[in-house]
Amino acid sequence: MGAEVRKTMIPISWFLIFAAALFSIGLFGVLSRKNAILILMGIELMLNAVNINLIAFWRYRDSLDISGQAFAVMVFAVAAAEVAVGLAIFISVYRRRGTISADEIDLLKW
Amino acid sequence: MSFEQVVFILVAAGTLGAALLVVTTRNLIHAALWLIAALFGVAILFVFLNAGFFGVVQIVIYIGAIAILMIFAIMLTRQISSEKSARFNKNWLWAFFISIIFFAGIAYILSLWPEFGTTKPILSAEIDPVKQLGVALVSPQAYLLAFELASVLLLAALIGAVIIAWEQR
Amino acid sequence: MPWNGHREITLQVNKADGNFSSAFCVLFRLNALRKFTGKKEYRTGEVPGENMTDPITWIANWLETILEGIGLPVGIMVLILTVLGVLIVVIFVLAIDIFLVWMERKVVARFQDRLGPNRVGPYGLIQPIADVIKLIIKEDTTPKGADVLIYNIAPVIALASVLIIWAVIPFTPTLVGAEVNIGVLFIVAFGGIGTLAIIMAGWSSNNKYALLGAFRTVAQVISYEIPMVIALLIPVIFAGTMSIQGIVNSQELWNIVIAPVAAAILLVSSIAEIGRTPFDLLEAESEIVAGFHIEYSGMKFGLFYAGELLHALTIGALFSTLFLGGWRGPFVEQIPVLGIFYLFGKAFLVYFLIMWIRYSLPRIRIDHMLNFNWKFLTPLALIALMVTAILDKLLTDFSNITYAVIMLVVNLVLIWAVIMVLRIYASGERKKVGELKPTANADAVLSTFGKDVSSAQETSGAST
Amino acid sequence: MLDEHWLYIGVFLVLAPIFATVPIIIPRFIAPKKPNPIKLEAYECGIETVGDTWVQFRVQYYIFALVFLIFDVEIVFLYPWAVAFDLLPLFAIFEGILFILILLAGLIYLWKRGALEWT
Repeated sequence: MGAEVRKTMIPISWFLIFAAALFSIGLFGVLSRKNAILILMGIELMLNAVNINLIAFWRYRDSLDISGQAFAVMVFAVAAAEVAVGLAIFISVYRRRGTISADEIDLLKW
Repeated sequence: MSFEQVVFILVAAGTLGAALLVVTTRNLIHAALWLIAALFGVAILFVFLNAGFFGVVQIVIYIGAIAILMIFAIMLTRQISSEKSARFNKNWLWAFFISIIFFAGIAYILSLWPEFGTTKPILSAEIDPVKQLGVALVSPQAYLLAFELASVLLLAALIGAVIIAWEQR
Repeated sequence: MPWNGHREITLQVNKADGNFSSAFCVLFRLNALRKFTGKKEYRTGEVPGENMTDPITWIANWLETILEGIGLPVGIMVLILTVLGVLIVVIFVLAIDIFLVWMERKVVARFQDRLGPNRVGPYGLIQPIADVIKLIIKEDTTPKGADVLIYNIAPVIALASVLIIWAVIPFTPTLVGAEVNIGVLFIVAFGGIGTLAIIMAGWSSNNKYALLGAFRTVAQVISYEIPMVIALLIPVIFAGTMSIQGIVNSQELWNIVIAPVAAAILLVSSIAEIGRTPFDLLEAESEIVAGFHIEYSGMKFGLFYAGELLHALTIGALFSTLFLGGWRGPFVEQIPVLGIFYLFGKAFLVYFLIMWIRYSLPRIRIDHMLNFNWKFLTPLALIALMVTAILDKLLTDFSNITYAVIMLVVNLVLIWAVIMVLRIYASGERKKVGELKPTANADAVLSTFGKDVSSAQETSGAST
Repeated sequence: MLDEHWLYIGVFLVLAPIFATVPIIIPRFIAPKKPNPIKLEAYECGIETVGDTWVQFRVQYYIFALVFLIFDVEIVFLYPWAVAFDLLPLFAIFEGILFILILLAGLIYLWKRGALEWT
């Protein structure tokens, strides 16, 4: 405070560890759940962890280099596209097979 | 411990708790609502990173649109509660260990990084990241191609998803 | 402007916008803030609130000196003042909210040639307070099979999401809630959270009507959010910032003059967003018995109701901030406190307009509502956005008056073109309907009827 | 890092739900509580509830939510462009216009295909 330059109190490590934990939780969800929509939710958590990392690196490395933010924007676009198409596929599969359990959707096995 | 750090820890713990509930709860609607809570926590963390724009975009896109789409899909597939079936598939123990190992691995690698504990001076009020982002997104030297490609990607997703989900009457 | 790489431009941006965010002091946090963040302190005479022309800032300064006298650390002092400021805004808004009930009932009564509440207190002014007491002592039921936690949280979120919007609305030149550089999107974001409350209420009630109402609501609200978000882009283009105070500052000339099309789109989509007639399919008392809050009683219902009324006023405040100049008005530079009156005057004017529409028009059908949005409002908003963007860039070198006149003329041409297209469409529709319509001639009616019956028999015969 | 404006919003975020909760808490103590099975039935116009609450919804709801999601994402992308508007040269404006036109093309495709029809 005052004459000295105020530093942020939170080191980058906190954000990175948080993002890693969020990513791991999402990974667990993707690998362990049966319902396809829940798997998609896990993927969303993982994408969010990635976004936290991108923004954190933008903030802590070079605030004038906007690349981190630009990539985060692209992640948003990809997440939206992925959810839209993914859920559409699940609804279509449900209509035909009456289930969206990932164990039972095995059309592409052969 | 400063005020900021306390708030950060509360928000981060809440977010991780909500995320854990997303991947463990049986009721699909509850999972969706916990997902919303986790996404809101992430939005607050974006604000901590001086990226207020991403904080609100997170709420607008993820909570306002993606979560609602998911709730609609849950209603349409009529599997609100999976109480009859098992919560996890048979590989869940493997999944658990993989996740733990993955987290430990990342944490270890990160701890080797010399800049791990860096803190930065507060962002000067004269920098407006949204303006910078706007310039970068349409400047040919930067991200113009990605910007227009994102638009085409979303268009393709729109058309594809509508064709897949649509039932002909 | 030279165009050599985005980085140089970014640096120029930062220089040009030096006074971008530090120009205005924040509600209740004047000098303390500046000490806290190390910014330049105000010199005497610079602060508009040195005398009684700006009592709130004056009170803030006074409180600050007292707290400083006690010897509190700056951080805690800022926190206390912030909490105080928030409390004042929230209580103020909620108090207005209670009297909105009175206003709404009084106005609807006049529209329907009645008197409205006039027994409790002068002109029935105490009526809403009696209503609140009644709601509080009413039994609160939770239906069987409801998801209790979500059922109870939903009304809280419904009201809170509307209240939070008031955090970013500037009241006077000096009395700014929070001047964040994403104010416009902030409003959209918390509007979206309001939608979520409706889904939660509808789902957790375990009632078919509630769920159906919630689904209709969401289909409507999210559809109309698209033209709203597009229309909100236009003031952002004019102001070059998403900060709401920045947008008000940029309105030397009210935005409604240079962008009437965007203003109309915003008003219509906002009315749909809050679900008022003619877009009240989500409640539709006569069809799905009040929709998503059918199972709610007592104060929980009261919160939904309060949230809805407050949302209407919030839309009024928002519309006046973005298009009617917000706190701008005569003498507001000298006496900042006047801004509050200007803002609320305009907000109530828009609110009255919304009520007028509500009590004059019938409800529209869901397919018409969606068609109106996707096939009319959204394309129109996109066209208006493109026209405004190109014109705004082409006219940068012109004087302000020429700019405004050209913008207005182009908007009027756009409105004229839209009306023409609608007329052609309507005459086409009328022809379609006219061919089928039976004439007054009794024989013709009978023959049409008979033909219908015979054709119906034919089809049924064919199907069996 | 938490600047004062965001602090204000944060306090709002905490206080607004509290203010909304108080009116729900008070009736817990003063309102009567006499539940009976009929009072707790779901209210469906006096007729007893038949079947599950999860009636089958039309897929059209999903289609509209889908169109909304894609449009929302695209328009949110335009906000930084609008904020930086004064700094952009004319051709950058046309890049934004191109973006909007792609969006419009999607809308027209859906329109022609009939995906925006309710019935």
